[in-house]
Amino acid sequence: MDISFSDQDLQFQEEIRAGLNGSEYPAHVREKRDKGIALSKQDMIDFHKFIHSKGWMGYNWPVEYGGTGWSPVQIYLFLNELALAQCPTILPFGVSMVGPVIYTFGNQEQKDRFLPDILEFNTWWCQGYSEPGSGSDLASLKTKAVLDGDHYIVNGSKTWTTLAQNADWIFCLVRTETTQKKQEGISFLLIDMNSPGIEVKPIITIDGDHEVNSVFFTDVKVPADQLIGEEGKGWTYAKFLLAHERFGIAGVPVVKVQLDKLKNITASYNDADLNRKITELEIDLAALEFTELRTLAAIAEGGHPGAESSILKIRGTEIQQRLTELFVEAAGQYILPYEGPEGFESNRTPAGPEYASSSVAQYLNYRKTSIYGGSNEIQKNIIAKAILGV
Amino acid sequence: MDISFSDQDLQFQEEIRAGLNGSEYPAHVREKRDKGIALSKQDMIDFHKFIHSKGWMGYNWPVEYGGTGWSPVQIYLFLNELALAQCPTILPFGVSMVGPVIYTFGNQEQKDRFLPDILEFNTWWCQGYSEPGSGSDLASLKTKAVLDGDHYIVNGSKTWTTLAQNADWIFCLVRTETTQKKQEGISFLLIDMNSPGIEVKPIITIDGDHEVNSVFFTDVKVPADQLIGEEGKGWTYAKFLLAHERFGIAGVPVVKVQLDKLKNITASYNDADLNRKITELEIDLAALEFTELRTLAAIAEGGHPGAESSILKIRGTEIQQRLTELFVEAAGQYILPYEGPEGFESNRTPAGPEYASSSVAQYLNYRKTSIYGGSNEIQKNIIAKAILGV
Amino acid sequence: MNLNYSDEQNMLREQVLKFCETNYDFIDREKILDSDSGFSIDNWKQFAELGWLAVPFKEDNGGFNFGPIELTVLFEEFGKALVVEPYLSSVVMSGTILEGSNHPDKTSIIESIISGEHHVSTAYAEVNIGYNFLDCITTVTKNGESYNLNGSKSLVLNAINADQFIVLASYDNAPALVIINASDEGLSVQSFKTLDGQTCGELTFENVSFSSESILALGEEAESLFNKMLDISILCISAEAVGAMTSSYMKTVQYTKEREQFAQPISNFQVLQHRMVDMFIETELTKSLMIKATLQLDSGDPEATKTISALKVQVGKAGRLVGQHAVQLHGGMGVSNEMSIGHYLKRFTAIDSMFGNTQYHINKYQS
Amino acid sequence: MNLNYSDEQNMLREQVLKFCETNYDFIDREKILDSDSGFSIDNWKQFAELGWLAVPFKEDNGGFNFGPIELTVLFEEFGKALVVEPYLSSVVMSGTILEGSNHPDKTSIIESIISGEHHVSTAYAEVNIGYNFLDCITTVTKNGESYNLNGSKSLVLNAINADQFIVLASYDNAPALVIINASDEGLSVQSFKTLDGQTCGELTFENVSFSSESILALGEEAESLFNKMLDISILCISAEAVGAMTSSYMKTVQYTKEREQFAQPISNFQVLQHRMVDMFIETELTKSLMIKATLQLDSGDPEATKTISALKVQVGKAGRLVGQHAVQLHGGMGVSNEMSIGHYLKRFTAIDSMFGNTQYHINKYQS
Repeated sequence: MDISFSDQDLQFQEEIRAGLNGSEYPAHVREKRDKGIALSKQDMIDFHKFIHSKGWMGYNWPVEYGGTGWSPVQIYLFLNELALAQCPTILPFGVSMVGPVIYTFGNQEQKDRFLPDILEFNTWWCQGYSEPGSGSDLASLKTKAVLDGDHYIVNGSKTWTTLAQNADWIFCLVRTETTQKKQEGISFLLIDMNSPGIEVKPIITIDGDHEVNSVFFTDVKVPADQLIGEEGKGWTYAKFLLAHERFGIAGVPVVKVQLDKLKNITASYNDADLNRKITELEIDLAALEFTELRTLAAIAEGGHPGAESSILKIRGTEIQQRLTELFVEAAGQYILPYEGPEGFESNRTPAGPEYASSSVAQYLNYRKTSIYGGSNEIQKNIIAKAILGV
Repeated sequence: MDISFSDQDLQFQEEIRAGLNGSEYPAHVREKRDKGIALSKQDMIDFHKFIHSKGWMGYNWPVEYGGTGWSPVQIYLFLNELALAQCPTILPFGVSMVGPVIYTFGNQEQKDRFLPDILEFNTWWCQGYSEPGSGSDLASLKTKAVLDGDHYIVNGSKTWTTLAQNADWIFCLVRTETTQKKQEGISFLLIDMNSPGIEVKPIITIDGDHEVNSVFFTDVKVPADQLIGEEGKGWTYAKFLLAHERFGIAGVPVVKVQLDKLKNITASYNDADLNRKITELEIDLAALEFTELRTLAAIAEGGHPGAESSILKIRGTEIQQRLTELFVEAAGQYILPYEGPEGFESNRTPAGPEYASSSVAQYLNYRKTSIYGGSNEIQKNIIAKAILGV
Repeated sequence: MNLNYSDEQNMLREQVLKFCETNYDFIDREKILDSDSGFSIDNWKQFAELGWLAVPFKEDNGGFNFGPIELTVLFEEFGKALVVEPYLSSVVMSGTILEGSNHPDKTSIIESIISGEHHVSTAYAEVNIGYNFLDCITTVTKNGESYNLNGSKSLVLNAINADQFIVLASYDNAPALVIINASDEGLSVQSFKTLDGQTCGELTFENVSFSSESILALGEEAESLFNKMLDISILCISAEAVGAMTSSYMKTVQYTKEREQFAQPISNFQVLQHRMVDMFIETELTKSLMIKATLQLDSGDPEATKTISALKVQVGKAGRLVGQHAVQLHGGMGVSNEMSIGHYLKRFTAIDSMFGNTQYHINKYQS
Repeated sequence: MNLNYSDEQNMLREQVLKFCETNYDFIDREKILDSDSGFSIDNWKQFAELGWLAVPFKEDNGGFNFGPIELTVLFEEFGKALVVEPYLSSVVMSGTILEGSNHPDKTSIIESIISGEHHVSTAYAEVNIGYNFLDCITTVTKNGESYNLNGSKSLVLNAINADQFIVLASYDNAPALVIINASDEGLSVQSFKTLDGQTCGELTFENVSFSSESILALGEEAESLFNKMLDISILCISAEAVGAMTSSYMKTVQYTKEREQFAQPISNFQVLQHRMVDMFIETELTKSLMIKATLQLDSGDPEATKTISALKVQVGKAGRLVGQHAVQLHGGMGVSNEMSIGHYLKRFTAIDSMFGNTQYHINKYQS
C-alpha cells in the first residue's frame, strides 16, 4: 500500500494548477467567482473555451476522439484542481453525458458531426430525461417519437432540464414503441433546440433562481439520422451513461473550499457548539475523501465500482447540505433579507455581514442534491439490492 | 384551558406522597432502591403487599372489583409519585394485564377465584404471548391447546417471559383451532405454573441479567374452566389488553429522577458538550411530558387515544435510551469493569466512580425497550396506518 | 386540568380557517407577495373588521382583552396558510410594548392600530450584537429639553409600511424604548424582501430628535417590557410554526398518496411512511410545548421564559426536520417555487433565525 | 497510489480468518471467557507458533519488522470473531513502549513476549484524571540508589496474567515510564471482568522499589513514546472495530433474510433495508479513515495523530450506530447473551470508552 501519488501525477497536478493560475484564464470569470457573482452565459462559454484551449476539454475521453486519454488518477487530480481554483463546474451534458454515448453507440457520421463541437464548446447541450410523471421511475416516460418518412415527430414534455434556456441541443429519451416492459421501446434522440414546436418554460426554484426548465415538444420534426444506435435500445444507452464513472460526484474539493470560508467567518465567534459541528463535518469529509480515493484506486486497477459510488452520492450530498446549514447558523438572523439570487447561489441583498447573503441561497439551492440524479432513497435501494442482496 | 390540577387532585397527590414516605413503607425496599441494589423476590412481594395495604393495588380497576375507581388524573398522579419516590414498578402482569381481562371477559367463578389474589398479590402472574417464531407478528403463534374431556392439553413454548422464574400463574394465548385467518382460532388460557410438564429456562440478556425466560409446555393438562371467555376469541381479548390505556408508558418520572442524578454527577465536570446534550434531552422530555398530559386530558374527557399513545412509546424509549448513553459518556472509561448485574440494572463491580457501575448495565438493559411491547418500527407502522392513512 | 379550547376560541379558529380558505390560497398569496407593500391592504382591513387586530389589547385601549391562547389560535391558522400580513410586528411586538408603556397617547395609537390604519414596527436588532439585543449600540443622548437618537437598526419587519417605529436604544448605559415617527428628520429606511416573502428594513438614525414623551420605558422597566415582548413574540411564531408543520405533513401525506412511481403511490414505501410519521410526531411534540408555554405565559408562571426557550429549540429542530422531509418527499416539486411546500421550509428557516436561533436558546435554557 | 494489500498481507489475513473459523466460533469464545485467565493459553501458544506475536517487532528483537498495515490486518480479523486474547496489552501497548525504550534487557523481554511465555501490561489510567493520562498522580521518588513507586492505576488490561507492568508515573513533575514485576513487594492487584468479557485490574503501589535500570523513559522522551503507543493502540482497536462492524452488518443481513414475520423475510421491509445500508456505509467510511491513518502512521506523516483522532471519532459514532441497529434488527435475539450480536455492541461500547471517547477526540482534533 502506498498513499502517495506518483511523481508523474504530482507533476501533472502542477501543470494543471499552473494553467489555471495562468494569464490565459479569463480574468472576468476569475473575478466574478472570487466575489461570488453569478456567471453569464457568455462567461460560461468563455470558461469552456479556455478549457478547450488548454486541450483539457475531453478530459475523460479517449485520445481517438480528441480526448486527453488521461488515467483515472489524472482525471481525479484535474477535477480537484478545478474545484480548488474555484472554477465553475465543466458542464457535464456535452462532454460527460452525450459525448460518450455518441462515440460509443453513434455512427461515424454522427461522431464527425457532433463530437468536435462538444470539445470546442460550440454547442451547449442539455438533458431530456425526466418527465412530469417520471422522476425516480425514469422508465415510465411518455414523450413519443413516431417515425414519419425520414423524420420522427416528437410530442411530449421534459422537465427539470438544467440550463435548457441556454442550450443549442438536447438529447432525449423518447418512446418509439409501446411495449409490455416499460424499459423497452425507448430510443435515444438528439434534437436541435431551434426546431419549430419546442417551447422552453422556466421553473423557478425555491432559492429564486432560474436554473431548470420545462421543455415542451409539439409535433417537432427530428431528422431520423439524429437517432443514436438502434431504435428501442435507448434504455441501454441511458444505463451506460448513468453507470459511466461519475467522477467527483462526492463534491469533496468544493466542500473543502467552502469549509475554509466558513472557518474564516466563524474564527472570531468563539462559538463552541458551531466549532464542534464544523469539526464533525471535517471528520466526515475526511472519511468521504478517502473513500473516494479507495474508489479511484479500484478504478485505476481496472475495477468497475458500481453501487459503491452510491455511497459517494449519498454521503457527499449529506455533507454538502449540512455545510449549508452551518452557513445559515453562522449567519443567524442575517439570512432574513433575501431577494433571490443574481444567478448561481448568490443573493443580491447586501444587508448584514457579506457572507450572510449567499448562505440561505445555498441552503435552499442544495436541497435538490438529495433529490436529483437518483434520490438518496433510490441510492439506498440500489445498495440494498446490489451489495447487501436484500 | 387550565394547566393546573384541581385542589382535590393536589390533595390526593399529597396523600399518596405521605403514604409513600410513611413508616409503613418497607424500609429494606427503600434502602435497597436508594443504593441501587437489586430487589429479591421477597422484596417485590413486600412492596406489593404494602401497596395493597394502602388500598392502592387496584389503582386502575373499577370499585366493583375491589379497585380504587380513580380518575385518569389520579392514576397519573399516583404513578408519578411512585416513580418520584423511586419505588419499583408495580408489576403489570396481574393488575394491569390479566386482571382487566378477567373482570371484563371472565365468568363469575373466575372473577371470584382470581381477582382477590391479584389485588393481595398472593399470586405472581406472567405473560405468555411471544413465541420463538412470532415476535412482532404475534398472530402467527403456534402453541397448541387441544380439548380432551374437561382439560386442555397444551404443547408448545413461549419466550421473553418476564420474571417467569417467580411466577405462580401464566396467562397464555394458545391456538385451539387451525384456521385460514391466523388471528382466528386463538384462545386465552390461564395456567398454573406448577402444572406438570412446564419447564422454565432462563434467558440471560446482554447486561448479564436474568429477567426473561423461555417457558416450555409438554402435554400440560389445563382445566377447561381456566379458559377465559369463548374459545377462538383470544385475539379479541389480547387486543383489548393492548389497547387498555397504557398509563406511564412514556416513563417520564423515572427519566426525571435519573436526569437529576446525571446532572449531579456532571455538575463538576464543566463539560460543555455533555451539558448541551443533557439540556437537549431535558427539552425533549418536557415536550414528551406535556404530550402525555394532553393524552391524559383527552382520556379524562372520555376520549380513547389509540395510535397517539404510540408517540409516547416511541419517544419515551428514545429518550430513555439516550439518557443511558449520556450516563455511559459521563462514566467514560469506567464503564469497562463490569461483572454483570446483581439484579435490576446494577453492576456488582466497584471500580471507578460509584455511578459508573450501573451506567453500562442500564445502557445494555434499555436496548430492549425499543424492541418489546411492539417494536418502535411497528409503532410507526401503526401511526402511518391509523393516523396518516398511508 | 383542562386542555380544551373554549367555544369562543374554537369559533375564532374556524373564522381564521375560513378566511384563509377563501382569501389565501397559494395563488392569492403569490399576488400579495408581488405587491408594493408586501402584504394585502384589503386583507388587513378585513382583519380589522373581524376584530382580530384587537385580540390582545386591554379593553381600556379598545381591545378584547384576550390573551396568549387566542394569539396562538390566530397564529397557528396563519401558519397553515403562510399568511404574510404584519400582525407580528404591528400588533404583537409593538402592541405589547405600547400597552406596557406609560406613553400619554398610547390609547389613541393602539386604537389606530386596531382600526387597521396605523402600523408601528419595533426595531430591536443590530449588526454585530447577534441575539444579545439589549447590548445595543444605537444611542439616545439628551439635548436640552429634547433627545437625539443616533445609530442604526437592522431587520425591522414591515419597515417600509410603518408609520412609527419603537426603537430599542441605549441611554446612560441602560436600555431605553423610544417611539419615533417614520417621517422624522434624520431617519432613513432601506427596505428588502425577506427570504420567506415578507419585508424588512435597515434603519439609520442621524440626530433624530424627540421629546421626553416619546420615551416608552427606561432601564429595568424597558428591559422587562422588551423581554415580555420577546416571550410573546416567540410564542406567536412558534404557534405559526406548528400550523406550518401541520400543513407540511398533511400536504406531504396527500402528495405521496397521489404521486405514482413504479406503478404504485409512493406512500406505499415504508421508508417514506416512517419519514412522515416522524414529521407527525415532531409536530405533535411541538404543539405540546407550545400549549405549555401558552398556559404558563397566560398564568404568569415564572417558569414561562424557560419554557419559551425550550419551545424555540423544539421549533427550530422540528421545523428543519419537517420542512426538509416535506421538500424531499415532494421530489422536484418540493424545490419548485410554484408549489407551496418549499415556502414552508423557507418560513421555518426564517422563524429559526428570529429572536435567537436553536443554539442560542439551548444555551439560554441552560443558563 | 496503491491501496491493495500485498500478497503477504493477504496471506496473513487468510491465516487469521482460518484460525478464527476453526478455533473461535461463539461457543469456543464463551468457554474462553469462563476460564480463569480470561483468555485461552492454547490459543496464545498458537499465536506464538504462527509468528503473530512477532509481527510488529524489529528483527533485532526477534520480530518480523512488520508495521501498522499488518497489525490492522490482524486486528480487523480479530474484530470479526471478537477475539479476547491480550494482544493489545502485551504486544501492542507494552511492546511498543519496550521497543522504544533503552532498557538493557529489552531484547530478552520482547523475545519472551514473542515466545508467548511472558505477559507485560501497561498501566496508564487513573481515577480522577479522565483521559488526560499524562496528568498522573502516581509518583516515582528517589530513595538513595533506588526508586519508590506510590499510588494506584486503574483499568489495567490483563492485569491478572501479567508478569510485569509498565507504569506511567510522575517523576520530578515530568512523566516517567517504569517497568516493575508483578511479584514486587508493595504491589497489589484486584482483577475484574470487563463489560466485553476481557479482564482488567486495579493496581495499588506502596513503596514498590526498583532500580534505575527499570526506568524506560523520562520526560519528553517518555511523553513521546507514550503518545506513540496511544496512536498505534487506537489504530489497532479501530481496525478491530472495522472487523466487528463488518461482521455485525453481514450477520444482520443474514438474520433478516432468515427471520420471517407477517409471512415474509423481514429483509423485505424497506425501513430495515435502509437501516442495513446505513450500517454498511458507516463501516466503509470507518475503513477508509482506518486505512488513511494506517498509511500515515506507516510513513511517519506528522498529520497521523490528527487522523487518529478523526478515526477514533468515526469509530465511536459508527460503532454505536452499527451495534445498536444490529441489536434492534435482531429483535429479542439481539438482547440475548447467547447470541453473538449483542457482544459486538458491548465491544463497540468498550472501544469507544478506551484511550479517549468520541467527544474527547472531537475536542483533540479541534485543538
